[in-house]
Amino acid sequence: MLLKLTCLIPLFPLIGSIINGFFGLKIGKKAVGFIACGSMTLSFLTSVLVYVGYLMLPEGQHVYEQVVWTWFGASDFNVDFGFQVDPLTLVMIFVVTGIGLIIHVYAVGYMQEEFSYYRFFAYFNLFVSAMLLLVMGNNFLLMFIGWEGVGLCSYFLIGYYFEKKSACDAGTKAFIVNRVGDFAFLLAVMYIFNIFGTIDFTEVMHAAPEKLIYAGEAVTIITMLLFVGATGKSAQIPLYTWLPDAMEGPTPVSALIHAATMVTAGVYMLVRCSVLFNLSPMTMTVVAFIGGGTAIMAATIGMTQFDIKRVLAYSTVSQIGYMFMACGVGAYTAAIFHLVTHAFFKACLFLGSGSVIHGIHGEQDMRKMGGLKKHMPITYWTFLISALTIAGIPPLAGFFSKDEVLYHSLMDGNIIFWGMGISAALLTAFYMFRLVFMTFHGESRVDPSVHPHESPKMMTMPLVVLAGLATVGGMLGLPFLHGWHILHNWLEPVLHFDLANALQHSEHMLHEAGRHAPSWAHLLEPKEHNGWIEFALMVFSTVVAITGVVGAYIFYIKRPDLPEKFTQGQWGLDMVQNKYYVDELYDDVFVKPTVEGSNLLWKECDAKAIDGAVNGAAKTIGWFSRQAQTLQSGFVRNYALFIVVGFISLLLAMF
Amino acid sequence: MEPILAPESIDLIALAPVIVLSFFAMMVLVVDLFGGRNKTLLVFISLVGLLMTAISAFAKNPIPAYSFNDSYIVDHLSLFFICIFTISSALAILLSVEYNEREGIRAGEYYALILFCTIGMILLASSTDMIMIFLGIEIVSISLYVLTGIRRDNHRSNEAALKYFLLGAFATGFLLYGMTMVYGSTGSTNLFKIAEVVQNPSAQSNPLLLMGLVLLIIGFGFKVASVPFHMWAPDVYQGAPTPITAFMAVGPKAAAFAAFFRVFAETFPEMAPSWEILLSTIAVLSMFFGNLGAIMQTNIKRMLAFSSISHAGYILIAVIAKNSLGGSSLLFYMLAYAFTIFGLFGIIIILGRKGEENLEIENYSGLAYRHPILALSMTVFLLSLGGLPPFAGFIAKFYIFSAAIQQGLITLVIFAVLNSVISFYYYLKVVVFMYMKEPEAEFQISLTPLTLFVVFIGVFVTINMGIFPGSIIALASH
Amino acid sequence: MLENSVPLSHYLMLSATLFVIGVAGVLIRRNVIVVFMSIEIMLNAVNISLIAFDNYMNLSNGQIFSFMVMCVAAAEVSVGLAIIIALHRNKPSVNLDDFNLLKW
Amino acid sequence: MFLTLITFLPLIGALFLVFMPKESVAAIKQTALAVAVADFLLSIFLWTNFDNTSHKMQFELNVPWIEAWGINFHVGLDGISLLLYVMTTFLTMICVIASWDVKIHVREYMIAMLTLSTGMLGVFIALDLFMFYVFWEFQLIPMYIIIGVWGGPRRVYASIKFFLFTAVGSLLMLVAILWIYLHIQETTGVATADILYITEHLSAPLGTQKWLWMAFFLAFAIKVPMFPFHTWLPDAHVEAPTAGSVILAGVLLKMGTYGFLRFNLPFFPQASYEFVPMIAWLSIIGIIYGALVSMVQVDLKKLVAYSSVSHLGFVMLGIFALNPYGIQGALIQNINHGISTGALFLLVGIIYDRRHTRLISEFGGLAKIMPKYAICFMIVALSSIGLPGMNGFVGEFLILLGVFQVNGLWAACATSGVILAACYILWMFQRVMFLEVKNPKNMNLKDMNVREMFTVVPLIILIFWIGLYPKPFMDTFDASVTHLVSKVNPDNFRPKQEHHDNDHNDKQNEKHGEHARLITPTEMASLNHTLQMPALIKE
Repeated sequence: MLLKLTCLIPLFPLIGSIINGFFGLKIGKKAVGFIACGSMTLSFLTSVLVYVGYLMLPEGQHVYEQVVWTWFGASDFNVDFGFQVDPLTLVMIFVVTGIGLIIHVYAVGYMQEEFSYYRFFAYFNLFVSAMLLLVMGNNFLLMFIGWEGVGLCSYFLIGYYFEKKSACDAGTKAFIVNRVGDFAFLLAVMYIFNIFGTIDFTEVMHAAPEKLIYAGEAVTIITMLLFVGATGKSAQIPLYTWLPDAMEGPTPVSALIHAATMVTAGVYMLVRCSVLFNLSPMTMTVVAFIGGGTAIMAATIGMTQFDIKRVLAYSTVSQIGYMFMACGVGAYTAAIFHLVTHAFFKACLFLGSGSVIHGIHGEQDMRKMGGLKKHMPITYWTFLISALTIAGIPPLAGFFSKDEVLYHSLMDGNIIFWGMGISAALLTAFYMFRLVFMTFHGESRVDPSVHPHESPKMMTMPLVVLAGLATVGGMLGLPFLHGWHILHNWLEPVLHFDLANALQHSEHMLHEAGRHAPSWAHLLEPKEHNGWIEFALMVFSTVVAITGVVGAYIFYIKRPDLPEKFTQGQWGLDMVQNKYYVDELYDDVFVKPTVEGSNLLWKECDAKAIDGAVNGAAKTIGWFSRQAQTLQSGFVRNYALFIVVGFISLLLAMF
Repeated sequence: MEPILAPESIDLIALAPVIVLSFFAMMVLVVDLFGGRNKTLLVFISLVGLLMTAISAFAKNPIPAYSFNDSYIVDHLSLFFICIFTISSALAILLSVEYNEREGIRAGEYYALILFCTIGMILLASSTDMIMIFLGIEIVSISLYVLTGIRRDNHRSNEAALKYFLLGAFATGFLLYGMTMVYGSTGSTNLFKIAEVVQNPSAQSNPLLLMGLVLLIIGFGFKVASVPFHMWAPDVYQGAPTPITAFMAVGPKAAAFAAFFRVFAETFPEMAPSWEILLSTIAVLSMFFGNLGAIMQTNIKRMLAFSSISHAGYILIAVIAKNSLGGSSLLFYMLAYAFTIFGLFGIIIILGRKGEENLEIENYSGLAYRHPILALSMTVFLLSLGGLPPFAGFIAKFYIFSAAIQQGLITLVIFAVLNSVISFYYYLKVVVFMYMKEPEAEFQISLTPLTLFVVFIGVFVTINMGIFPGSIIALASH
Repeated sequence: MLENSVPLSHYLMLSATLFVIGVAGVLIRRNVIVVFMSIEIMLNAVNISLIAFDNYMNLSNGQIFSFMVMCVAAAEVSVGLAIIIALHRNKPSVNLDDFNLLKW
Repeated sequence: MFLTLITFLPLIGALFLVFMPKESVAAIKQTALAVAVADFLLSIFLWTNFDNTSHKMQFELNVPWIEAWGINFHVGLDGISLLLYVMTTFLTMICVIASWDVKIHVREYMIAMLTLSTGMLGVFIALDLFMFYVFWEFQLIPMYIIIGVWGGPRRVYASIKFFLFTAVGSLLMLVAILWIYLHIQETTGVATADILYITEHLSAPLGTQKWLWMAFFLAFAIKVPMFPFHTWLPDAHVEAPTAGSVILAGVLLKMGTYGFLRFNLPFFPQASYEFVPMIAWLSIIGIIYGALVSMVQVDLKKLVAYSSVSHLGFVMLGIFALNPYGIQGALIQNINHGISTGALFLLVGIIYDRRHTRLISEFGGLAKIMPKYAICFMIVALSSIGLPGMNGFVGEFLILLGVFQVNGLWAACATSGVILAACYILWMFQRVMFLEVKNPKNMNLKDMNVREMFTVVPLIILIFWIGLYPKPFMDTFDASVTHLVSKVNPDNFRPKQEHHDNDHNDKQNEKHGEHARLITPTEMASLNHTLQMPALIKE
């Protein structure tokens, strides 16, 4: 019966948001903070209760669905406003409410000085609510409410400082780029309904092997569209450009939305639809490639940035690339595993950077930092732990999750994917420690008028908690204890997929249609889990990570002149530093032509051609009218002439 | 030679309206001799005369009844038209009383002439013989020549009269010549006999007859002011005294259409293939020229003249449709048109004052906020003329169009509706000035009761015929 | 009866010629009175053909018709001259082209 | 009788106003408001008494009107018209409130507004073609006056354009109506213009159907307005007073879509089917074109006006999907557009009242000065771009879903309008609401007052209500749409073709499921080859 509480989980933050939004200005900052954090706490506690309730479900039942009301429908199409609780959802709920709660607490401290404090928390709570809808919805459209809802909150929060043009632009850009993804997502949903006659997750996933042909056109298009949707939300190539700009928002926003939760929604969606993706090898390949490519590309850009938050942003893009690569090779557990650990350490990193920025009064440029270690020890140590985690140093959480991704990319994918992954890992270790060294070590380059100081408890406590989680998070999936991989076992009911059965159905369907099925026998060959290879890879990636760290140490501590030397006169650097000119490219290819074309359309087509035709018709009539008028000369003999002319013409017409 | 007129064929009861009205018209003339400057009595006599005429029209029962060797008919069409004529004459007289006083028209024969004109119209609508038609037309025309020029000291009035007179006589020549040819080719002036003759296919292709038809078209076309015989209309409408303009736009026009209908739709329906295309062209040209001409006008009377040309085009459709629906739609249209036009001209008269008739459309600026009711009435009339529901003009157009579509004349109807759109433009232009412009100069108007009464009747009937047209339709489609 | 001495077509031709002359007069001449006379010529042309038809087809209506036409013509003359006189008082001219106040 | 009373109540109110003294402005306004509110409440009563389960006409009244022609005063409501009817009374009420500050000719204004209301209501209830046409044209006049008298600087041009544009279409429709009337008389021997009777008995060869269809199409397409008949709309919207714009967007445009549902589809099902591609492409062009053009507008009202072109494109597309999803979506989107765009016009009107300009460049940073206003504007703007959870999404999604069943490409093209909608709305929002307050004239703007809240808040409530729980609305037209679709279903006209369904056991699901198609083997092979990858399933 505890599961009946499910619908309360997203409701609490929503209520918090409404209260803060409407009455925030009247009730004062303290109350606002209390309501925001309180609603998050309630939500988290409810999640725990729901978890307990879920554990008490009878054997064999993996999904609990709660339909609150029928949202809308027409004919045989019906969408429920319903929630589902299954292992995957539970993982996501805990990530969202847990990390959400921590970051809320942090934000209470961080945003203390802001005038529209209440506005921030209204949006923030609303975001959590939307994110919960996203992960809890039992059908594609409910997920889409959340999907757009988080995008909307992201828009508000990026543009929180709405008097800054760059912030507004960034917000708008984020929303519109996301909309491109949403466009594809919507089409996918329609296609799914077209095929399945339902958009309920459970039903679709259950029916998929029977209704879709392996590698068929439909499944490929659906999954491709879904994936495009995911690239929008999760900032993958080609739709990643909004995320770095999104750093205009307050830092807690970056931590919660643009690192821990919202941007991973794409990964969640892919895993949720794993059955569909499994049926389309082509999409899988594309997903893996895009993921791997994004991981490398973002990492390279990350190496050249100087804005502390932007580095982290590119790092996020890169890490999500990992997750997609994992999905692309079918290692969904690894993807979720990395998602969870990434949420821990990246949130910690962002909050740490926020603490730094807070400590030196809003400066974000790393070139104006340095030597902050002694001023803000807690921040430093937590930041360091997280950096080590992301770099993949054992036995921290990031090591295990990243390693699992790499292992699967080699074993289930091929060497190219693994190569991408491992080189990205090298770059990650390097740029993370470039960040750490430039910020906390070396000489202080801070503006002398600024006195760096450690942040208040309210902000450091969340850092500690997150660093702790980043440290022990790896327990979720220890590699050697095969069969004891907690996350794997936990997610098994969601990810279960019977390929043989699906192939059999496909063959049957193809025969029905009079087509010959290609040979799929090789797909069914069983694969062994090779512990030794895994171990070897682990060692190798550890070495790579350490190499990266050491490299950063040499470049930024030992020989600070080296980066200058290496990059002197390199055309490549310029390109990377300018993010491969992708923004400019999009601007030239999409934005400007659209705006200019629209102007043209308006001024030339609408005003001149269409309206011109309308007014032209009126003018023509006017012209004729004047002609008709001049005929009326006032001379009687003229009039008589008309009668005669009329007579003659009538005669001619008659005979 | 056969006897021209058999005494037993003279049915004076059938002729009662003409006789009654002639009596009253002459009485007006006589009384005027002794009446001095006060014309009230004349007006009273005229109105009574018209009322008596209308009543006496129904004296003949059963209908149709014939008289004078089948050259005079009392049938549904003529009865309905007599009603239209008496109504329009009565309204014209009502409009004239205060107008004449204001403008200093003191001629007592004014009312007598209107009555005589009415006699001509009755004859025209009731005649089934070409001689009679000719006489009817001339009675109407000559009265109107005089009425147009009755303001002897007014240059425009004179000029209008001259133009009307010269062109009218000129067109009469054509009409007569046409009648002669028809007579020569069929051997009769009686429409029934002509109709019998033209049943014969060989007679139908007689070039003399065809030529005669063309000439008839010119003659009638002139009277109803259709293109290209319309040129007189704007000048004459503008120059004539306003009540006479209204009268001309309704009564004589209706009468001419009645004759037009009798001759073409009832006498020569078999020859439709040869005249249909001609009349259709004339109809379309009338609509276009009328509407195009009206767009640029700044003088409201002139604009309405052009508008009446375009209306002639619409009404011609009813003639071309030449079915019973066409006949009844013609009746309905003319009735609706009569009330609308008289109401409209009533307002125009009210808005004028001595020496300054305020006929420019600009003068109506801001009327809606000085005299909202007048402006609203004016809007009603204009929209009715444009054919917008729920006013009489819409039902009338609907009626005519349905007659045409029943006859398969869809192209013609499409031309007509497109022209309606053009016509909306200039009707709305007046509305624009009344409602959407600020008044330019203050002008005092006198709300004279009789004219207001006419306006009121006009509004009432225009709306009533638009919303509850049932009874009138039932009458018209008997 | 002058039967067969002059064929009908001759009368008709004469009538047509007169009619055209009348029409041409209206179109060409500027003097109001002359124009008016031209119109009378047209009416008389009509009369000629009416009588001719009657004569050749042994009918009577046309003759009556032509009487009517004459009557009407006479009436028209009286009205027309009255109008011209009234006009002449306002503007001493008989040139038709001078009466051009109402136009467009 | 009740329905007739509600329909004519505003007109009676207007007549009453005629006799009130011009000077007692307050009393005039209060009377007008009382009438509008009463009318709205009465129409709500209609809704509550409406039987959702039937597609038949309800609250019918059928009395002879012009007996000689067999024309009756026949009124009634079914699911398709009910909501539009209620929305009309609702928006009239809102507009009367929104017009409280009208300065000149208040009495005339209220008279025009109430008369307009009757005209619009009449259009939705008319069940006789003749009557329909009468109301259809009749409502032009008060609207024309409202634009022309209380409008902006180019009001005369705009009002005449509005009038003539509409007249062109509707007069051609009149010709078609006449043709049908006479044809019915000829074929069945009954002189009638009764819509229900015609729906059942009209049978014309396809060629004729097409001509008639085109005539009706032109009238309604201009009204909707569909590309390329839309150019009257921006002018009319820009010049009209606020309430005029609201009514124009909220009700008048809906008369066009309503016409398609009431006439084009049931009268000429086959012709409709034949014209689906044309309509679809025109709608799609309209969606994209409207969005693109509105993106670069400098005038707020013009922006909203062009966005209407885009939104109505969706509605048209939904109608001509000819399936229940599309049509239901179109119907609810009709309502949504009325609410959202109506609210947008109200909001634009609010700043116009304060600043007397609508140029986007004149504003900026209003969010700081007018927070309440900014929130309302944001909600309405988001509803306009179809954010899920708000009303716009429900309609748009159903429409797209319906279209997708017909043609995936159309759906894809139309869906791209969703992206563009975000572009123009957000860009506009940013320029008006965000950034710094640069223009000193904006410094001291007052936030929305209580009266203005009264006009906007009900609409916002509806935005969320329909967005989250549209069932009460959608239930009203469910039965009617099902009935309509059974008549226009393309399967009635399409040559029967073999269906290769995957699921033969389950007949109910027959229309769903993939038709067997594969990625071409060569494609697959080359892909696998380049990646040297045995395709992959693990876990």
